[in-house]
Amino acid sequence: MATAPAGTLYRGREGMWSWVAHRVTGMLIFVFLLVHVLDTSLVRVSPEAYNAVIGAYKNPIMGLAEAGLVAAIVFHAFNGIRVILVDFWWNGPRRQKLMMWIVLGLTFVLMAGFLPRHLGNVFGGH
Amino acid sequence: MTATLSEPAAVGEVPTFDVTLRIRRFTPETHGDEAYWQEFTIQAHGTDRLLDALHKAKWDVDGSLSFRRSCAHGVCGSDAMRINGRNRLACKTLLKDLDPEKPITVEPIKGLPVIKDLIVDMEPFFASYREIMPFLVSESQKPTKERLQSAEQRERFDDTTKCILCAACTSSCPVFWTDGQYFGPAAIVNAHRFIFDSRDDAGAQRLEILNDKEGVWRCRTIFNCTEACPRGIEVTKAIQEVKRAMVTRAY
Amino acid sequence: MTTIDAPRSPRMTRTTRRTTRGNVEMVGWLFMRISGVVLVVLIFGHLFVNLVAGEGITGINFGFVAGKWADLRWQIWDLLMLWLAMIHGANGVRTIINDYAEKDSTRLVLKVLLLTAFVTTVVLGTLVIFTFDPCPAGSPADLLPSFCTA
Amino acid sequence: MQIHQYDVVIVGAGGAGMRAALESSSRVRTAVISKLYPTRSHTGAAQGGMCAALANVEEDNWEWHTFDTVKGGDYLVDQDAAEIMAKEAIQAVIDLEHMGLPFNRTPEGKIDQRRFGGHTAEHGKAPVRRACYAADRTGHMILQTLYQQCVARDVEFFNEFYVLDVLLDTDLRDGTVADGEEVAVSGVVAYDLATGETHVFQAKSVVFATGGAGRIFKTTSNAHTLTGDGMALALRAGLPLEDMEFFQFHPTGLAGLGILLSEAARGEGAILRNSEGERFMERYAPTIKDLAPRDMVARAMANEVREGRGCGPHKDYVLLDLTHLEPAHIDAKLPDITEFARTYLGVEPYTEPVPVYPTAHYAMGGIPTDIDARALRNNTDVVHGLFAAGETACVSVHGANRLGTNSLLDINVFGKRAGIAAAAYAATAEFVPLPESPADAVVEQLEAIRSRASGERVAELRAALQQTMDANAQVFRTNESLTQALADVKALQARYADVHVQDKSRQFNLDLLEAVELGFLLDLAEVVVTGALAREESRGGHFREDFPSRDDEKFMRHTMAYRHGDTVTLDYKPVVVTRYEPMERKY
Ligand SMILES: Cc1cc2nc3c(=O)[nH]c(=O)nc-3n(C[C@H](O)[C@H](O)[C@H](O)COP(=O)(O)OP(=O)(O)OC[C@H]3O[C@@H](n4cnc5c(N)ncnc54)[C@H](O)[C@@H]3O)c2cc1C
Ligand code: HEM
Ligand code: SF4
Ligand code: F3S
Ligand code: FES
Repeated sequence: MATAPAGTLYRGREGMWSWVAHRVTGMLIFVFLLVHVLDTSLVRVSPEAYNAVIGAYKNPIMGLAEAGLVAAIVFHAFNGIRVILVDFWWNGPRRQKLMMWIVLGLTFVLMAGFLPRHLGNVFGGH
Repeated sequence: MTATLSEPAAVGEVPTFDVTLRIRRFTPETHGDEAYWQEFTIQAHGTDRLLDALHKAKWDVDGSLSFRRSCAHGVCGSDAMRINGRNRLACKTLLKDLDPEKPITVEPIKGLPVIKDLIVDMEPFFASYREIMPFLVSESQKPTKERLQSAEQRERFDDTTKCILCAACTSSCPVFWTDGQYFGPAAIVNAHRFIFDSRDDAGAQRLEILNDKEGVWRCRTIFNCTEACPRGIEVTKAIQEVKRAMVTRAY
Repeated sequence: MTTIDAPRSPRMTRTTRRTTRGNVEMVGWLFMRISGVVLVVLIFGHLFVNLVAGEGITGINFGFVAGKWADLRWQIWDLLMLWLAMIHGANGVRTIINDYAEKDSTRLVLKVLLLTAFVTTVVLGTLVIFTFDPCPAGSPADLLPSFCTA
Repeated sequence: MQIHQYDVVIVGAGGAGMRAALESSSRVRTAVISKLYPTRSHTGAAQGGMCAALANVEEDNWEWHTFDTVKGGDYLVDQDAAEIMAKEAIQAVIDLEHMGLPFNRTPEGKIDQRRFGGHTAEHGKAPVRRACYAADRTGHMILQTLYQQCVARDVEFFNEFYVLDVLLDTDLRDGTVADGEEVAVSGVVAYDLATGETHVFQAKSVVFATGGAGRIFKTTSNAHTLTGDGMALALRAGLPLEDMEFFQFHPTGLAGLGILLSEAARGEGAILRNSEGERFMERYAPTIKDLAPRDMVARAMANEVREGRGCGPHKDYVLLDLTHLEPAHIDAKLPDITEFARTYLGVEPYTEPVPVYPTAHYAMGGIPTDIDARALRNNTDVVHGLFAAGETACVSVHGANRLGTNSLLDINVFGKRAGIAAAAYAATAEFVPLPESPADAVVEQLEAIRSRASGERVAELRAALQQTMDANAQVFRTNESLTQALADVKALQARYADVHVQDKSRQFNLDLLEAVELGFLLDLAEVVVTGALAREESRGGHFREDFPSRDDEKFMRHTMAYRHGDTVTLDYKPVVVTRYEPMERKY
């Protein structure tokens, strides 16, 4: 069935896309967490080793990635709360779309507060 | 019935326009094991539903085009299909609401085996339905008259009694697409209908069944089901209520 | 989630459905939610202290970490965060594997991988937090937290 | 070809079929064959209610109900049957409640009841609340509930199997078998849509519950699949059809579309108005006005339109006004039908009146049966083992015009009776041997159509049939119009001999089945028109402009139509009158 024409993408709405994003961010954070524990473990090796790796986090490219990761966590966290409200608050299912926009809004606001500070640190030199 | 295009449209006359349907076809007996797209351009009227257009394509152009349908007004659940990327009933979808300027994509619902064109094998769907004990179980002695039930008690499960088993919800659920093992929203909706019926005594058993690893816990609150349901059932809400009933029962 | 394959028949009919009545899935589901709520506090606190307060990311170095972990409360904080996040994440990934792995064998391989990663990471992380020595002998003093001078 | 053996085979999984199955399957080995998934049957479209003199909200009794049924049917009702139905109605509703049907409730928690056309207290004094209902989805709930019970009891279904022949041990087709001779059924032949294979079902009892035939008309509330298969198969096997000229035109179909807006709307207070805003039913039925029986309302509407008081650009419909009702009340009692108006006509019933016009709705006639649902092959003899119930049968409880809510009742009462009787017969009878090659006729018929390379198109013939039936055999009929209709039908039948299909495949060849169904429609249309031509009177749903009054002298009798060879011949059967002598029908 190799060349069968592809069907179209299902045109889901807020609920589906927020789920996709939740899943992707969750996966991303998990992978990062594995790495993060590993690098932090270097404190057991020697201060030099740890500082060397941490140094790597401080270069601009990693700084940007770091910002992305924080955004992912923030979104995942807020959307997680949304999912919990959908599950436990009686009116949650009816308000899910609104809540999805609130999640995006909060993520945006939080990142707007965080990014200048963080990027300032990353690019601002010492 | 000749075309009346040349005559000027009378006041209040329903406008006539051309639409193109882009239909995903699968006819293993004649075109091999691969699906293909076929386009039909037909004339439609302002009040026509997609089902009317499909009929025109079948009746006037290509009789081999196959799809299920019966009631033609959204009560029998035969004609759930994927229209412009979303699950809907062809008989409840007006062409004029679909932006007839662009071709309308029509595909079979997803996640169930396609047999021919828009016809899928519904058996797995009904199998899930049958498994949740979709019938009233009452251990109490039957009175000679009706059992009493207050209007409020009845209201508790009214929403989920509307289900017509069209599978629009289940086949819109990304979790169901993955392996087809998830019970799916329709089965849960029908369990809900009985779990919250004051006359029923088998709620605990149904909750037990849906506590399965393919049961309610696979729902990731994606809401495609709720969006797709042609009967306007708040499917995700029903699932949520079942989940909560399960948690409260366990603790 | 991208394009649609030709729909597959269900792998098995309902009569052969492997039922796991019992509350494993429900406990998992509840745990995701409870741990989620706790993690919001833990992670946001962690991010704030590490990336926002003080000098932000530029301030992170051995000395910073050692300074934190000298305090039992931060030790508990991070330990809890490690465990909860790892269980939460691993359970999440398990769901994802269940959803997309088509063959039982692939599923098994992926789950073994996941389990290995989970165990190593958790064990490693826990050991690090508990056996951590903020003032390793023989290290240059300027890399160490100030209280090591003693 | 595959051969199956069951004690009872039920053809059709609508309300009547599944009600029968519930009785039969608990007694003997039973199979249900249906061309649709059970829950797709058109019983699910029924909206308003199912009546029974429960007297939950107002004083009522089954005797009044019997009277209303007889009077509503313009005295063509067999009164013994009507009495049974009205009496057993109460248990039928209780049965459904016990099966779990979610009826609307009164404040005390009992089954709620509402008004419906033609149902009155004290023999016509005032409308009575007799219809038990579940919002405007009563049929949906009945169908779902019955299916649920079938699931609970593991009833065996053969879904998407089309029954295309009924097998008898005696050939009745030429009409030469004498009265009194024993004739028995041996089974049915079915076509499996999914594979294109034929299956023979040998059975001691066969129950036909294949529903209506509304698709002989263009404007109809009936599903595309309601093509009168059971009736046509009986006719082709040499059995008579009773009272086929009586077709009910429901007053309130969505104008131009035929989709039904339940009479429940008027039961809840909606009013019909013409272009002058007049509540015209006051002129036609001063006592019960908009709640007069359907034939009268439909005629009144058609008359308003004819006399130029229709609405809209073509002045071709009237308006159903719900705007004085509370939106909350509408939502609680009529949610679905108001949605139909919104979806299909873009009309908001809270604030705008809804365009409506009569739509072909219900076949009063059908396979003649006695009160135990046993099919008759003439005025007196039953065919052993053959039963019919539901819209496809004619007991006759509806006479010349069915009262609203009496059909859901009919399918439950006589479906149950059919199930019990079929099982009881099967428990004592032996299998009747099948004919030599039982499936040959069906296979030949299908292959002839499938293999024909070119010829007439199904859709074209069907459209022409429906066109002429709407134009010539609808609410108003005359000798002239009916003669025209008959000529058209005959011509179409001739063309049908040359019908062909484009789809040549085996799996899901719906093209082929539509061709077969068209054959059924043509046969039935011929019977309807022939009966209507001969009935030179106006009674119930049959209105002849050239004979505008009822003629009890000549026509107080049932039509029995046979098809021998290529011609339809008519015979008549007396009406069973027990208590109520015919009177003039006034409301
Ligand atoms: C829109 C609408 C609203 C209505 N509202 C009301 C109401 O409020 N109250 C009321 O009393 N009545 C109402 N009626 C009438 C009533 O619903 C029907 O008369 C009744 O439901 C018929 O039931 P049935 O079981 O005889 O047939 P159906 O429910 O039509 O079932 C027919 C069955 O036969 C099967 N079948 C047909 N042909 C074949 C074949 N060749 N082989 C195998 N299977 C076959 C079909 O698959 C189907 O399962 C309404 C009707 C309509 C159309
Ligand atoms: C910050 C607070 C967090 C909250 C509030 C939160 C909340 C949630 C919730 C409620 C779910 C369940 C979703 C569902 O059942 O539909 C979930 C899933 C998941 N979470 Fe988190 N989470 C958080 C942090 C994390 C972290 C740190 C990780 C990574 C280690 C992570 C990884 C995952 C994964 C992989 C899933 C599975 C996604 C899926 O199945 O689609 N989460 N999260
Ligand atoms: S819940 Fe809605 S979408 Fe799902 S099967 Fe029932 S009616 Fe169809
Ligand atoms: S789309 Fe699927 S995941 Fe749940 S909310 Fe609906 S069942
Ligand atoms: S044809 Fe019945 S739901 Fe569309």
